[in-house]
Order: sequence, then C-alpha cells, then structure tokens
Amino acid sequence: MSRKFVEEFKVVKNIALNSSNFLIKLLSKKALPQIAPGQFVNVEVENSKEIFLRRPFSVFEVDYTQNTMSLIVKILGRGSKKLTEIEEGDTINIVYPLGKSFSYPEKEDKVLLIGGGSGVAPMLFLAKETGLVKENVDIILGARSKEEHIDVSDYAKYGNLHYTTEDGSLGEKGFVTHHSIFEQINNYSKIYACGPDAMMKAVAKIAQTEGIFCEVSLENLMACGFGVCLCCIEPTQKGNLCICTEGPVFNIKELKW
Amino acid sequence: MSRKFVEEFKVVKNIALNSSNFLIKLLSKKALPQIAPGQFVNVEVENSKEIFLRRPFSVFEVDYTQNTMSLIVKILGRGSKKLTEIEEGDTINIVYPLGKSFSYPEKEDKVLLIGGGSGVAPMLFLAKETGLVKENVDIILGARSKEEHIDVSDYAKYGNLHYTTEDGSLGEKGFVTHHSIFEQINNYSKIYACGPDAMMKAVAKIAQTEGIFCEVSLENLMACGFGVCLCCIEPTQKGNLCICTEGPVFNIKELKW
Amino acid sequence: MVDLNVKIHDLDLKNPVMTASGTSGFAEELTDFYDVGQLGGLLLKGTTLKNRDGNAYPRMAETASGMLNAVGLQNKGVDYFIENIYPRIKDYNTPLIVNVNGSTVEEYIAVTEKVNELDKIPAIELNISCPNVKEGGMSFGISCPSAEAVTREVRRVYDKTLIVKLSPNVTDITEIAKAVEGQGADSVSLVNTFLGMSIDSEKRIPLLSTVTGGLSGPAIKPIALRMVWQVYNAVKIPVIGMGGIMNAADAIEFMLAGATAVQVGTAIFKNPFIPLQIIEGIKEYLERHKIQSASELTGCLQM
Amino acid sequence: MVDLNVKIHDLDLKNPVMTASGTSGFAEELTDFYDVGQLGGLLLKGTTLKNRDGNAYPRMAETASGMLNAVGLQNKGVDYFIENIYPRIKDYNTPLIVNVNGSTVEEYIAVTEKVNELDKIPAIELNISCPNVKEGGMSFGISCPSAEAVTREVRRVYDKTLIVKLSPNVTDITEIAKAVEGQGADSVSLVNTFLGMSIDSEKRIPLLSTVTGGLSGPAIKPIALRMVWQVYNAVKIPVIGMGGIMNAADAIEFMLAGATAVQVGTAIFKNPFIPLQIIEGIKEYLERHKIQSASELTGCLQM
Ligand SMILES: Cc1cc2nc3c(=O)[nH]c(=O)nc-3n(C[C@H](O)[C@H](O)[C@H](O)COP(=O)(O)OP(=O)(O)OC[C@H]3O[C@@H](n4cnc5c(N)ncnc54)[C@H](O)[C@@H]3O)c2cc1C
Ligand SMILES: Cc1cc2nc3c(=O)[nH]c(=O)nc-3n(C[C@H](O)[C@H](O)[C@H](O)COP(=O)(O)OP(=O)(O)OC[C@H]3O[C@@H](n4cnc5c(N)ncnc54)[C@H](O)[C@@H]3O)c2cc1C
Ligand SMILES: Cc1cc2nc3c(=O)[nH]c(=O)nc-3n(C[C@H](O)[C@H](O)[C@H](O)COP(=O)(O)O)c2cc1C
Ligand SMILES: Cc1cc2nc3c(=O)[nH]c(=O)nc-3n(C[C@H](O)[C@H](O)[C@H](O)COP(=O)(O)O)c2cc1C
Ligand code: FES
Ligand code: FES
Repeated sequence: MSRKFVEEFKVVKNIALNSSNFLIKLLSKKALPQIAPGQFVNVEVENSKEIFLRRPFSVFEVDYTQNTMSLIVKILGRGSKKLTEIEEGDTINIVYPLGKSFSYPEKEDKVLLIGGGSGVAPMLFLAKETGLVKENVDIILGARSKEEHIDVSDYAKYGNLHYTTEDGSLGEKGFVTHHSIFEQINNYSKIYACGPDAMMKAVAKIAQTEGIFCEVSLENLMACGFGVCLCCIEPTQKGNLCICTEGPVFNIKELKW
Repeated sequence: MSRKFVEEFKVVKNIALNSSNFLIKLLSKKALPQIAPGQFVNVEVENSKEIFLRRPFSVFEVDYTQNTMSLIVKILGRGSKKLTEIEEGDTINIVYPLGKSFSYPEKEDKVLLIGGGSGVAPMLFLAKETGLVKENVDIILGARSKEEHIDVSDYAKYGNLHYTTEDGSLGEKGFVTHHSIFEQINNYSKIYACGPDAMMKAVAKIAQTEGIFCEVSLENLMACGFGVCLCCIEPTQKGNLCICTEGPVFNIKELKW
Repeated sequence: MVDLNVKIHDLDLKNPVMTASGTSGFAEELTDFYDVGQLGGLLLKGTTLKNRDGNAYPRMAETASGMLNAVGLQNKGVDYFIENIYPRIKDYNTPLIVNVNGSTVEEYIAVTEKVNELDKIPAIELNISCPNVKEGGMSFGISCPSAEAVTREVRRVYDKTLIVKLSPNVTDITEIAKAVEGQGADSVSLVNTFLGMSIDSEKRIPLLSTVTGGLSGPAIKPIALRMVWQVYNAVKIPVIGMGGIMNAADAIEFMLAGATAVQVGTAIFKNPFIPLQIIEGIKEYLERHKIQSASELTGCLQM
Repeated sequence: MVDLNVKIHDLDLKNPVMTASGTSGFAEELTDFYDVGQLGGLLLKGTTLKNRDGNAYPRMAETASGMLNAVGLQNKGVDYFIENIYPRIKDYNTPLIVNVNGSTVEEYIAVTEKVNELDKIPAIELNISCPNVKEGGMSFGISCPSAEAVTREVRRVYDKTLIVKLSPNVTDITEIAKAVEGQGADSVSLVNTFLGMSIDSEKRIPLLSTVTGGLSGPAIKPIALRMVWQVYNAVKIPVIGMGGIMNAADAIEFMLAGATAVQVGTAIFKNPFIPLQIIEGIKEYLERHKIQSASELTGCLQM
C-alpha cells in the first residue's frame, strides 16, 4: 500500500493533438509524489449529468520541478469527451497516484514498446524513462489511419519510432503485430505493450511463443481505482486480482491469456 | 390550449443585476409567439449532475423585432445558481410560452403592482404593458435590503416606483404591505402581485377585506410546466388546479386563501 | 424501409413507443406541441369512478436522476371523462388507452364497464400499482390473490385488450405477472413507480405532503429493466416496458430485455418531444443494424 | 461542543458514520488516504467460510446516478482473514465489523464462530441480502422464515453485537426486520443493493457477466430512505441506514428518518474522504441548529 491523494489540479493546458486525442496538463499546488510509467489517476468528470463514476487515465508526463502532470485523453465516450472540453484555468479533481508501474529494463536490455489507441500515453512515458540508449529502444505505435496518430517526433531521441496504420496511410499497413519488426522479434529481451485488448493479446501470444519477457498494461472497467470495490479484476495465476492495485501492469506470465 | 414550443435559445446577454439577480437575454432563431406578462418558460439546466427537472422562470421582457426574450434569475438553490453561470454564446433549451398571463387593466383603472423576490420580473413586464398613463400606476418593490433591490429606474416611465426594505436601507422600512400606500389602498381598482407566498397572502387579505380586484402569480413547484403531471396544483374554488396551465396568475377570488 | 409495427394482443401499434399514464395528461396537452397521431399509443391519466382531488401540495420532489410524485390519481371521474374529454380526443390518430383505477374491485369493474362502451378506446391498462393512494392502488398489485381477483373480475366485463400494470414494490414480480396472466390479462405493463421518500434536512420535514411517493425517472431504469427481463422469461403474453426511458437506446434496451413496446413517462416532463425522438432513434437503429422490424428486437438479448 | 457519539446496542461509535461493506475493502486501502480511526466504524468486505473467486469480469456498470456491481463476495475465506488480514488491521482505532456471509445456515454459523473469537471485532453484520451469489445471500433475506432461521442460529453462537443486513428487494421490509428482531438481532442495517440490470444496446449483450447485479448510489436513496423510515417505525432495535449517501445532508436525512448511524458505500469510490466530510458536516449541522447530540437526530422528522 502506498500513500494516495485526492486533489484539485488546475488545468494549465488542454490542446488537441488530433481530432480525438487531447493533451491535458495539470498543475498541483503541492510537490508531486513519485509517479512511474504505467501508474494512473482517476479523474472526476464534472458538469455531466450522465457520468457518475470517475474515469481512469494513465499518466503521460510528470514534471517534478513545475509540479505538473499530463494526460493524453482519447475521446471514447461521454466522459472522455466531456473531459476534453475542459478549459484552461478550470480545476479537476483527481485521485492519484494509482496502480503499479512497468518494471524498468536493465542496461543490457533491448526493448520493444508497443502502443495503440489510448495506450500510447504510458508507452511514451516509459520510453522516456527506460534509461537505455536510443539504439536499444524500438517503439511501434499503431492506429487506424495517419489522422489518428499523434505527433510523437519528440520521442525520437528516446527510441526508434515505427508506425502502423490499418489503411497504410502512415508506416506499415496492418496491425502492430504485422509490423516487419516482428520478423526479428528475438532481437528483443523485453516487450512492453499497452492498447486495445486484442492488440495486447496478439503481442502476448508472440512473446509467449518466443519466450520473451513481456509486460502489458490492462484497461479494465473500474469503479474505485484504489482496491476497495473489486470490480476491475483480471483472472491471474494467483486468482482474480484487482488491476487497479495489483496492476494495471502485469507480466503476461501472471495472466491467463 | 395553445401552441407551445421546445427550442434552443442563444444566450446573448448574462449580466449580474446585483449579487443574487441576473438578467439573461435569449435570442430565438425564429419569430417569437405572443408572450404576455405572467407567462413563463421552463428552462433546462445543463451540465449539472444534481438537477434533473427543468426550472420555471417568468418572462421579463420580449422584443419581437429582435426575437429576444429576457429572464431575471434570482439565485435560490443549485439550479438557479448554475443558470446564472451560463456564458454568452451558450445555448439553453426552453419550453415556452407557458401559463396564463395577468389580465390587462381597463383604461379607467388605477393599479398597484407589487413585486418581491423573484416576483419582480413579471411585475415589471406588466408595468410596461398596462397601457395606462404613468399617473395611474404605482409599483412597490420589496426586498430585505437595498443591496437586494435591482435598478429599475427605466420603469419610472411606466409608473411611480416605491420601495420597501426590511432594514430600511431603501424606501420605507418593513414588508411591502407596511408601505404607506396601503393607507389609501381604496384609491386602486386593481392590484397585481407576485412574490413570496407570505407576501402575496398578506396582499390578498387586504384586497379581499377592501373588496379590490386582485391577481397574484403563484410559484408552486413544477415538474412539467404544461399540464401533464398535476404536481403544481393549488386548491381553488374549482378544486385543485394546475398553476402551470390554469395559472400561474389567479384572481384571489378563485383561491382558497 | 424498416417496419415499426408491433402488436399487443389485438392492438396494433404503428410503432412501439407510447406515453405513460399520468405523464401525458389526457392527450390534449401534448397536442400543443405536436400531432399525437405520431405516437404508437397514448396512456391517459389514471381514471377512477368518482372525482378525486388527489393529495395535498407539495406533490413532487426532485431526486438524483429522478423524481418522487404523490399526485394520488387526481381526476374528475370516468363519467366526466366520457362526457367532456373523450369527445374532444377520440379522433386522435393513435390508440388511446384508459388507465383504470379503483379502491375496490367493484370500482375497477364499474370504470371498466363504462370504458368498454367507448368505441375509440381499444384497450385499458389496469393500474394495480399506484403507490399514492390510501386504499386500493398498489395494495392490489403486491399480492397474488388480490392481483388475481381484480384481473379476473375485470376480465369478465371487458372484451378488448386488457393490460395489467404491475408494481415493482414486490419481492418477486414474476409471480404477480404469472398470476394476472392466469386470469386472462392480454399483456402486462411494468413498472409503475417505486415507493420512496424525500426529506428536507434543514427543516426536518418530509418534502411530500404524503411523506412517501412514487419514484420515477432514469434512477429506476436498471431495476425496471431487470424486472422486464424476468417477466418476459416468465409469461407468454406481451410485456410493455417502462421506467426511466429517456432516449432510443434506453427504449431498445427494454425491447432487448423482452418488451414488445415501451412507455415513456417522466422524460416527457423534461421534453415532450422525447417520445418522437425515440421513434426516430429506433428507426435509425434498425436501419443501421439491418434489422427489418421493430418486433424482432423483443427479447433478442444475447447471453 | 456537540456530542457525536451514538450507540448500536453494546457498540459505542465515536460518530454515526461508518463505511459500508464491500466499499472499503479490509480497511487498509483507506489508510492510504487517511487514518481510519476517525471513522465511526468500518464494515469489512463480505467474508465467507471458504475462498470465493467471485463472479467473472465485467462486474460493474455505470447507471444514472448509480452503479451496478456483480462482485459476488470475492474473498479468501475467514481463515485467511483471521491469519493474514486481522493481525494487520486489528489495532485501527475504529470498530471493525465483519460482514458475514454463507450459502447455508451452517456456513453462516461457522464464519460467526470463528469471528466470535477475535477480540478486536466487536460486532458482525449478517449479510442476508447479497444479490450477487447463486446460493444463499439474498435468498435468506427475502422471506421471513429463512431470515428468522439464520438469525436464530447465528444468535446462538454469537454473544457480541449482532447486526442483520436487510435486502430491499422485498414487498414489505418491515416484516423481515421484525422477524430478525424477534430472533435476537441487536440492530438491523439497510439497505443492501437493489437487483438491477444493464444492457449494451449496440452489442445487444448484458453489461454484467452475471446479467443482473446490485444497484447502489444516489439513484436508490429515496427508496432506501423510505425503508429506513418504515423499519424505524416497526422495530425497537437501532437501525443503521444506507443507500446513496453522498454528503452530510443525505446522512442527516437518514438519521431523521430513523437511523441511529449510517453507512457510506458507493460514495467512497467517488471520493474516499466523503465519510470524513460527512462527519464534519454533521458536526456543523448540529452546531448550526443548536442540537447537542447526534443521537437526537434519530427519528426526529416532523410530520
Ligand atoms: C488503468 C487505465 C489507464 C487508462 N489510460 C488511458 C489514457 O491514458 N488515455 C485514454 O484516453 N484512456 C485511458 N484509459 C481508458 C479510459 O479510462 C476510458 O477511455 C474512459 O474511461 C472512457 O470513458 P467514457 O466516459 O468516455 O466512455 P463511456 O461513455 O463510459 O463508455 C463508452 C464505451 O466504451 C466502453 N469502455 C469504457 N471504458 C472502457 C475501458 N476502460 N475498457 C474497455 N471499454 C471501455 C464502455 O463500456 C462503452 O461501451 C485507461 C483506462 C484504464 C483502466
Ligand atoms: C411560474 C413561476 C415563475 C417563476 N419566475 C421566476 C423568475 O422570474 N425569477 C426567478 O428567479 N425565479 C422564478 N421562479 C422561481 C424559480 O423557479 C425557482 O427559484 C427555481 O426553480 C429554484 O431552483 P433551484 O434549483 O435554484 O432551487 P432548488 O435547489 O431546487 O431549491 C432550493 C430551495 O428552494 C425551494 N424551492 C425551489 N423552487 C421553489 C418554488 N418554486 N417555490 C418555493 N420553493 C422553492 C426548494 O424546495 C429548496 O428548499 C418562478 C417559479 C414559478 C413556478
Ligand atoms: C407525476 C406522475 C403521475 C403518474 N400517474 C400515474 C397514473 O395515474 N397511473 C399509472 O398507472 N401510472 C402513473 N404514473 C407512473 C408512470 O406511468 C410510470 O409507470 C412511471 O413513472 C415509470 O416510468 P418513467 O420512469 O418513464 O416515468 C405516474 C408517474 C408520474 C411521474
Ligand atoms: C462494489 C460493491 C460491493 C459490495 N459488497 C458488499 C458486501 O460484500 N457485503 C454487503 O453486505 N454489502 C455489499 N455491498 C452493498 C453496500 O454495502 C451497500 O449496502 C450498498 O451499496 C448501498 O449503499 P450505497 O448506495 O451507499 O453504496 C456492496 C456494494 C458495492 C457497490
Ligand atoms: S477499481 Fe475498485 S478495486 Fe479496482
Ligand atoms: S407542472 Fe406539471 S401540471 Fe403543472
């Protein structure tokens, strides 16, 4: 168990990264606790008649000197839509920091990071934090089309960027697991993935077959986000575990995939 | 029965008249139907988790050439508060026009208009519309203190303005019925009142005793505003009547006060 | 072109969307907004044998995603209805259904017999579930023997479509549904309101003159939906679903759970056009999902 | 200085605000946010004799002003609790109450006997109202004979404060309350969740793996409040009220309706500090209204 907080953050930036993804930067009044890639926050969606529960979002960036934290919010339904309409200067109420982070790679690792959909945020956060030289980090980002990709060129310094699109409008055509990188998948000692279930399961299957270390970050539906409701469970080798406290990051060996 | 509409109006003005009263001016995309003093609208309060039903407000002004309609909203609870936070350019959804208006006075009438609290709006609308010369119209507005009165000097051209405050900070001290005008109450052939229940009942009692024609506008709790729910009833000589369709304006003779 | 028609026993509805009793007056009020001929059907305000003043003010309280009401069946009685209201509304181009109420079985029968004479009333809805009256009402609908008795007696005197409206304030709604089916009900409609209560904590008084009242609106939807699903699986007669329907998705959920048609109640207070929007929404849904007929939705929840 | 103390039979609470079972884990999770010693009491997660995996995912669905859950009493069993959890939490400075569950009367008894041995557990809450398990659970709480039987047998083996948690999914909750009072319950707590259902209209599937689940949150408050008021007027033992309490005004409403203490459930998911805010709010209310003691609020609704 670790110290958690409920706090009003001030929105200092809310910009559209593309038609469906927004970057929301939040300012805390106090020093932020340590937050690692894979951890998430649970956000109150104000002013919406339809939303009752909070909505979980991965942390994308933390700046401890400025006490800011950023999220990438992809519009999926009503809550995420409403959140992206928030204005700079508004406040939002956040429960944080939640969940366990990805494990950090060792110096000698060669890693592959795979992000799709709303799973891009924790992957980019992790890319920044691996502590590896760029040569040892490959990042594949998948989306339906070029328009759905966000501009991540800043991350080129942390790893080699690759793209897939279902329509072939950017990078290789197909799903992430169709990317040619998978032809030399044994070059990697660690794979990290976050994205739609189907994508993660496809990645996990390959990692499993090849015997490569692989961590995925799950996005089960949550009610509380801090371990009291037991709604967010995932069947694991140790029984049903709450992904909000025992995850969201799991080594695929622990899962029943 | 008369034609009613559900329409999105655009907020063209939202200004604070004092700390608790706001003037909200609304623009219609189409020609407004005839709306008379005493009639009201039922307003959807958007973006509020706590508000489920609409909130009724009297029409304060109508401009048929500009297709605008104004309301005076006094902050009472959560819905009215939320409404006053609306921004120019926003839209609000309105069911209108609802209810029956005050009867218009005859040319020879001398009338007294009495408004208190949120009852000021229909009284000022009526003041403008009586069709009488200023000399035959007296208007008493009551509030707790000077700060709670709004500036109505524009209405001096329609009638003689009088004020009461409970603390004596503007006009005569006391409730509206304590105003010295009531010493010559028989000068008036018609009294119109809108305000808190207690105020209207006090006025009605005097009118009744003196045998003066008197109409009051009630503010019962409403669910629908157009006669289908039967929640807004007032016991009358004809049984329980819906104030949203048979009122809100009633001749006190019809009531069981 | 999708087919929106549905059938409740002998009653043909041009679409599955009706307005609920007590939330659409005697139809005339809605005509101030639009032609009610567009509706699948319209349930008239609860009618009793004699004039009823209803309960004292205040009769309503807002709640989280819902409202309480304690109207208490205010109406001028069935004779007044027949003489004064029926002639004005009878030619509206939608099935008008009378919501029949009583404090005793005899009263239910008396109202039914009178309504049976009215050519343009193709069905009645027997309200054995009103929580807002001291006598009769819900007390008939919360036990099998009384629900059976009133259904049986009314069935004897009524030869058109008989819908029985069930109360959700029971341990097992399927038992009541089966009981009234057994006595010849042609359809069941559910749910009526849940018995609830609101308090003004500052004044320390109940918000309703009657202390308790009936809860309606989106708040009750999950419970209503569960009951419709249970009843659909328990009876063979068509089920009419309601409780918190605010939009087409809600209406479709009720149909998937087993409703042949739906009623829209409290939503009308928010916007009288909602029933029409729902009709449009169902049409659009059927087209989008390439489903030919609204009736195919009934009970087609995948498990 | 106002007095926040209330008493549930032998159990002294420093204030009337507890957290509800299944919404505050085994207390430790809340200590990540604050010292749980500030709470009036804490109801631990439902515990059974043996390990239970609970139901399959998905287990929750958001609804209008509420949520459905179908957790199904996932827990590692009472022995695991006693050996692994109890030692870590027993010294928290608030009454920890075990929520006892079973599929059979024997299981209820077995769990109770084990918990009876634990010094720092001053009370149990007998959960005869869980709607999310196939066997036992709610089935005990919806009929008088079974509610009586389980209460009687558990009472025989338990000598500390026995609270029985009632199901709202019944026609007349006062009957069940009186039945368990008659068998020696020291207090009743109500309400557990309402059986509800949600559907994904686009996919035409139920949103919960179990099809139906338990509805909680502000949506149910008016019904829960009515039941607390009815039960308060029907029994002599203290009533613990819950169902949709989100703030101090809600908690005070339950107390005015007759609750001696309240439990806060779903609100914790929105903000774990809400129970503490409610304690503060009650204090402020008492001061503002010049009421000396929280216990004076119980049942003092003016009619
Ligand atoms: C640990 C965690 C981290 C996350 N990180 C991010 C992030 O960084 N950026 C981001 O954009 N999103 C992230 N998500 C997903 C995000 O929480 C959902 O997109 C959001 O809650 C949807 O809310 P909504 O109100 O917009 O959708 P709703 O209107 O509630 O739902 C729309 C539809 O999507 C489905 N749905 C909603 N949430 C989920 C879910 N979590 N999994 C599967 N289906 C779902 C609903 O069942 C419904 O069919 C994360 C989720 C988790 C659990
Ligand atoms: C026909 C009519 C015309 C009206 N015209 C105006 C107007 O021009 N300007 C204006 O400011 N207000 C007017 N009102 C009153 C206005 O509708 C209420 O102030 C508003 O609905 C309160 O909503 P709320 O959400 O702010 O208060 P809530 O949070 O809903 O309630 C706050 C408190 O006030 C009480 N309350 C709420 N509404 C009423 C009411 N109508 N009567 C008595 N007690 C009430 C509640 O019970 C509660 O105790 C009118 C009302 C009616 C019926
Ligand atoms: C103000 C009001 C009055 C009602 N009157 C009646 C009635 O007279 N007869 C009846 O059978 N149901 C009556 N009902 C119940 C509704 O018809 C419907 O069953 C219930 O409100 C649930 O549906 P909803 O959530 O869509 O409103 C009334 C409901 C409300 C809110
Ligand atoms: C996710 C969840 C799990 C629950 N688990 C239990 C439980 O194990 N035992 C129990 O008696 N009640 C359980 N409940 C019911 C709550 O304790 C409470 O009775 C109910 O939620 C109503 O209160 P609320 O509206 O404040 O949440 C659970 C409720 C929820 C939402
Ligand atoms: S979301 Fe509540 S336990 Fe994970
Ligand atoms: S508010 Fe519904 S009838 Fe008047």
